[in-house]
Amino acid sequence: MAKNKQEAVFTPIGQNHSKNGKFEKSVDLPPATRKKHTTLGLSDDDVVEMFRLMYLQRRFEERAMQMYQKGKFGGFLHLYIGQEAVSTGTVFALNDDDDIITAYRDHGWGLVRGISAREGMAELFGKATGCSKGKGGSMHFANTEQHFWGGYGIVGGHIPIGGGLAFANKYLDNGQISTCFFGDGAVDQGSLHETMNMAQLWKLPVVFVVENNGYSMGTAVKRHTVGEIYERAKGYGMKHACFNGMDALTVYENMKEIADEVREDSEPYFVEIRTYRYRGHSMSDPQKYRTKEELEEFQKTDPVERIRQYLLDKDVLEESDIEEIENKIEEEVLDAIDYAEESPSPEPEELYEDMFAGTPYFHDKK
Amino acid sequence: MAKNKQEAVFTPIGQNHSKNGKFEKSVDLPPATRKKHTTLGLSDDDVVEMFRLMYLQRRFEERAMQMYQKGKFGGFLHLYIGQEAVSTGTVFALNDDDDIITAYRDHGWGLVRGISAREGMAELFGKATGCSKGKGGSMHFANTEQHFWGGYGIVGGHIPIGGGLAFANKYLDNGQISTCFFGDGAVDQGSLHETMNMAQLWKLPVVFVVENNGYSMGTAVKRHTVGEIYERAKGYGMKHACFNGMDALTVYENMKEIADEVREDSEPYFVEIRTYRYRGHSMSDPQKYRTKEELEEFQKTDPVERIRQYLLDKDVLEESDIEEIENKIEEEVLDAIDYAEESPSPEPEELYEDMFAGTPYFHDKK
Amino acid sequence: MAVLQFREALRDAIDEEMARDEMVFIMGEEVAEYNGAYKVTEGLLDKYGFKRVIDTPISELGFSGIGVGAAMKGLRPIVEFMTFNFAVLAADQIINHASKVRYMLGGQASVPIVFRGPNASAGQLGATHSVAYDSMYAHFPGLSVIYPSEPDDAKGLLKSAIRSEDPVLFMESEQMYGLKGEVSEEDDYIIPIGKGKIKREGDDVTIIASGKMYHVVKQAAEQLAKDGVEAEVIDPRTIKPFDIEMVIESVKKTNRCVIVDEAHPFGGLAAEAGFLIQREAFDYLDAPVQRVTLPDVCAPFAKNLFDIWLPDAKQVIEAVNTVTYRN
Amino acid sequence: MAVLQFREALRDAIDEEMARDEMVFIMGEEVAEYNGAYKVTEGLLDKYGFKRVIDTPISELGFSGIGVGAAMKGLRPIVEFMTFNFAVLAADQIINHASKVRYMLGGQASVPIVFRGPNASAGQLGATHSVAYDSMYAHFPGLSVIYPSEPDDAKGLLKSAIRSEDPVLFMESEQMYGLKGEVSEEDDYIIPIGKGKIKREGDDVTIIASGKMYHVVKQAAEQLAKDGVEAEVIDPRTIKPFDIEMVIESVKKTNRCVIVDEAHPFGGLAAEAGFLIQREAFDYLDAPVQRVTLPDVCAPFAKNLFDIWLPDAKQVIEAVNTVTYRN
Ligand SMILES: Cc1ncc(C[n+]2csc(CCOP(=O)(O)OP(=O)(O)O)c2C)c(N)n1
Ligand SMILES: Cc1ncc(C[n+]2csc(CCOP(=O)(O)OP(=O)(O)O)c2C)c(N)n1
Ligand SMILES: [Mg+2]
Ligand SMILES: [Mg+2]
Repeated sequence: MAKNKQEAVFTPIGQNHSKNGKFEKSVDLPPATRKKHTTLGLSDDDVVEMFRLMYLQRRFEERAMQMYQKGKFGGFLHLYIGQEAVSTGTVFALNDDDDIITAYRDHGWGLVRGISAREGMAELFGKATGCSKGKGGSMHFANTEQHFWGGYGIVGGHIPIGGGLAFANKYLDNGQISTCFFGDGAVDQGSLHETMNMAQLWKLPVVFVVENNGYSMGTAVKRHTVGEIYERAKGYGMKHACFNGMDALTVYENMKEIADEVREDSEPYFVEIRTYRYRGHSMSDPQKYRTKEELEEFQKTDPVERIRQYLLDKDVLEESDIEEIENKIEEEVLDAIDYAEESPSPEPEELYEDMFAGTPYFHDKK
Repeated sequence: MAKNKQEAVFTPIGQNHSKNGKFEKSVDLPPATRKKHTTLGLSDDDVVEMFRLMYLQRRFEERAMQMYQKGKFGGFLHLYIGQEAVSTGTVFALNDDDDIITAYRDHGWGLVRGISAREGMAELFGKATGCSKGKGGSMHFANTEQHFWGGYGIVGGHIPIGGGLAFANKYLDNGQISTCFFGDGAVDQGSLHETMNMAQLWKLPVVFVVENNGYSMGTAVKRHTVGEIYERAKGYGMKHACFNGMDALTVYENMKEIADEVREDSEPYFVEIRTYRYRGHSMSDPQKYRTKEELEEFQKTDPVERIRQYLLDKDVLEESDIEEIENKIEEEVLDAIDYAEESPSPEPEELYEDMFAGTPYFHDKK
Repeated sequence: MAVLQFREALRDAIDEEMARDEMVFIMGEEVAEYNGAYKVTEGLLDKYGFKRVIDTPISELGFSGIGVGAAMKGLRPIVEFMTFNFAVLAADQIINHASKVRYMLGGQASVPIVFRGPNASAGQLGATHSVAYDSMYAHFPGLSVIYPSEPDDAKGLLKSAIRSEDPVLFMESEQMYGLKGEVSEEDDYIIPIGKGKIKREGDDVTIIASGKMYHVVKQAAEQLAKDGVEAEVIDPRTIKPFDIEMVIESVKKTNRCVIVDEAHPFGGLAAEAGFLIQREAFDYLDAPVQRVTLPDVCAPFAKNLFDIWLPDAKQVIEAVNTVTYRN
Repeated sequence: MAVLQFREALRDAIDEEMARDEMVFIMGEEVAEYNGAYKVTEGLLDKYGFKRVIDTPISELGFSGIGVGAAMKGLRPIVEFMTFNFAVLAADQIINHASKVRYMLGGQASVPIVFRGPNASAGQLGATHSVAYDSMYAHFPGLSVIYPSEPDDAKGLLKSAIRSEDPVLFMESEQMYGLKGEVSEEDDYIIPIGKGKIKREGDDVTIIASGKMYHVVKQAAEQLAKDGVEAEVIDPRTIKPFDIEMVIESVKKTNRCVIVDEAHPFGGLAAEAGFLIQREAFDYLDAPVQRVTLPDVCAPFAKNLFDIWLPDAKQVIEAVNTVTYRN
């Protein structure tokens, strides 16, 4: 082959294959906020609850991973570990009836929006007691009563739907806003462009949030999308922001301001939150596309560790209080596993349930 | 209904329905170039040929319209009238083996890239002698031998294909560039976003050109897309330009520079050419969405008239020379109509031809 | 009975449902200020205002998804496609989202949405503007597909579609918008989704056709009657749910069946109906079920080729001759 | 004969064709540096370099269209979809462009492109990752659709697909990538597109199945043999062109037929094949053609429901019992 000749290259070459010895991080973290929680309008109880929720997400997923490895359930399992500050900061910034929709990396979002560890674990196990009755599994956690519209498996597919939730909020004039979370990989889908144009043109109260965790599966951000992601907003004259997603208080501070503004003037916002995924894309990922150094560097900024330390530093809690919380969560998660194990599978008839809100119809059903 | 209450509005309200009496033009023309053709590197013969081509496009379509109204052929007929400076300036700026692809408003493009009036008219008439053998009709003129890859009917559908032509040129390292023309309406399709991202990321030698003619069917630009169209490039860090499309020399000047640059560094360009469509979207359009004033204002800048006047002003031709050219073209077009009328329809067997380059297969053909 | 154009019947259905339920709105390219590319929505903007009659950019995927999201929050969107040929760009929202959201969230959200617009060919519009998509969508669980042939059916069924709690694809025909027919003046006229209609009774052969093809069949049936062959013509009206009971009952009487379908042959409605008939009425069939469909070739532009391409009454008569062993 | 995994057979086919023809290249999500989501393209980047093994963003519509354009200029793209469920986003490029460009330009351009990737379900992946799309694409003129069941077929057919002058959809199965089988070591091993294969001979019933379903049928056939029923198993290998001649010949011998199809029932391959069989072999059929398909419901996540959802050997045996009147 003509490999000796100077060959055309299309996709930028990744870290591992590049001749350039320089170590390039997949994502640069902007600085975290320096403000205290009280300055941000959060009570001590609020930050304690933030910690609790973050630790819950972390332990829930660590245990889920174990259960998966033990063969307790199948399908995909995409872990949110490392990104918990995003979900946690966000739910504190939003009103409880503001809408949230996300992709398949959705366990954290479910847990912060009212899905119990039991319902979550049961869903992973495919049990009738799961939040989605075992119909959806890991990728389709949802709690629509609490305005969490679910996890979706088609990359970019839920972006217009997030726009549609905002459309409905404007139509109904109900004071709610919609927030639509997706990965850096989803930025490349045409659905984003179409929805951003309409959102801006129609003044929809929606926040598009890219959780830029450095990678789309095995592809570093710079290898799949051009420029800085938040700058994509410029072409639409859309307001935009980019901030640190490894610190719950930073996420809270920024999302609160943005949510208030969007609610006030019903104009969309485009947000890039920089974060990092600690685990592989899903359970079967050998992760050769990134260096150990990079992973370790981001683990130093671990969001759960950070808020834990914050609580101690600011004398909100003592080590023993924290341990107590952690133990309780550990119990909650272990209990959830028992619950999931003991829960019944859906009855065979349930195969045909939940397809239709109106009269069900199944072609050629015997 | 709650029409008295202050109601949500989604799409911006158009000229005709707005309470605001102010007359807003659908598209603002940047100034034309002041340079002489010789300064631009064009010979006298070149500008004469430009005029000839522009007049040919104009008369071809005016006559086609008559034939359509007489019922000589059916289907859609989207006229390029008013936009001829774009096609004409462009083909002079490109090398003859650079690729061109466009949407369904394609007659002008065909005529400047080697489709004869006869082959064009015969295609409209659905005759076997048409440029696409009567298989495509008005929307699918093509002359792939001369690197005109055709007209396409799915809005935005040919944009990735234009990117693919550029991909092939880079792959083949053949020094050719690809130019992809589409309407302002197509800017809203996700395919554009996906292709722009890949073109920039992969450094494809492609020029994306929006022929902003003020309207997407009955919808003024400002009602269907946000901001200034050329600014869409900013989100991708793509080079961009915006210029007057009612003057062939301006189009030539700009497109030449851009084409040279793209050929040189194999990086894409995003171009907005501002122009105006004189006729309805297709033949059945009542055109209530625009004012007569607007149309008249743009007719004052008529590109065919302008280059005609230019030839006289610069003493390149005399009135009598011009008349001679016009008469010849008139004859050419009338001859094309006779040719189209007299040409045979495709043979019935031809229904099954041109589907496959390899072994044909038709399921359940009797 | 009032005599209405097809487009008027559709408009009345939309108008009545919009008047009845403030959650109903309509969006699509050129539906508002232009009054609809084919004038189905004419006058609705004036009546219901800019909030409920919405012009969209050419972003089929995006606005379909906005419709799905709005439906999940309780609105009742009617999403108009300028034709279903363009809806291919929105297929992900229809197939992967509208039809699946409810199931994969364990019933936690509904998607009461109508996707509507012209289907199939409309004369010489070439390969990319001429495909019938009713069979394709009928393949997917969770979607109802309606393709009516007459104004009365159109009105009653569109009203049902708008009231449906689940996604419905409602297909029309550019060429039929001007077609006139008697439409019930009954208050709140509703036709249940999934019921076919025997539009002509006969004992000699059952012919099935919906949408534009129904009119081809009607013509063929008249011709056949002159030759002494009495066809029973069934218009299923809804492609899915498909009224197989009505069809089987008729075939048990006539013992012969021809299906006329505007789709390409492979896996179209004709294949499905034919398969079911042979399975359910095997012992009643005096001849194999025949079909008349488009050929397996793209739509050509040239008039003469297009006329060969589109199924016509002659082909229907030939197929009837085959099942009745008359040739 | 070498014993290869399915993925190895595919890789060999791609490798050989890339070595043979510099115009062949492969693009898709994670095909290059990651070595393929399912490792089909493992090692190809090292061998052919960044020019010919190309990672794409998640832009199915965009990169499919880039493939189409590149093919028109004479390259031979292999476009990998991570699964055909995601290709729904690219449907416009496949249906409205790849299959139609040549025709509407009057033969002025060809589109020698292969779209490939896993099709249908792969265990508990839920509603949006489990649909079989072979029948859907087979509906459209101009597209060949291949869905092989064994490594040998996969190799010979993929090589043919890459050499085809026209668009081909080549479908695989995540769950079969590790499946081992004997693969011809013939130099330049080519299997012509459109020829089925009788994979088991028998006189009592014809069973048709491709892809993953072939293995379900194989199991059923072994079971049936123990009960004295000898099934003739036909793997059409290519869904379109469909080898109806082979099927009809077999049915004329066995007089009974069951079609097993991983698609939903409405208008799937089973409907099409069943329709053709009743039409072409009416007088030979001792029982109506039966089919085993997915039910008309989305794929559930829960393991027990999923197992009910996916066709299994038991259902095949029951269908055979029905056509042989054994129950
Ligand atoms: C349309 C579509 N294409 C491809 C995939 C396969 N896929 C699933 S996740 C993924 C990567 C997405 O990365 P990103 O958006 O950054 O989200 P993250 O996993 O980092 O949270 C890919 C390629 C899919 N599910 N849907
Ligand atoms: C995907 C798709 N959606 C809708 C249409 C119908 N349609 C044809 S042209 C057109 C307007 C396009 O306007 P623009 O892109 O500005 O091009 P222009 O007609 O001004 O040249 C529309 C809506 C189509 N052909 N394809
Ligand atoms: Mg990511
Ligand atoms: Mg325009």
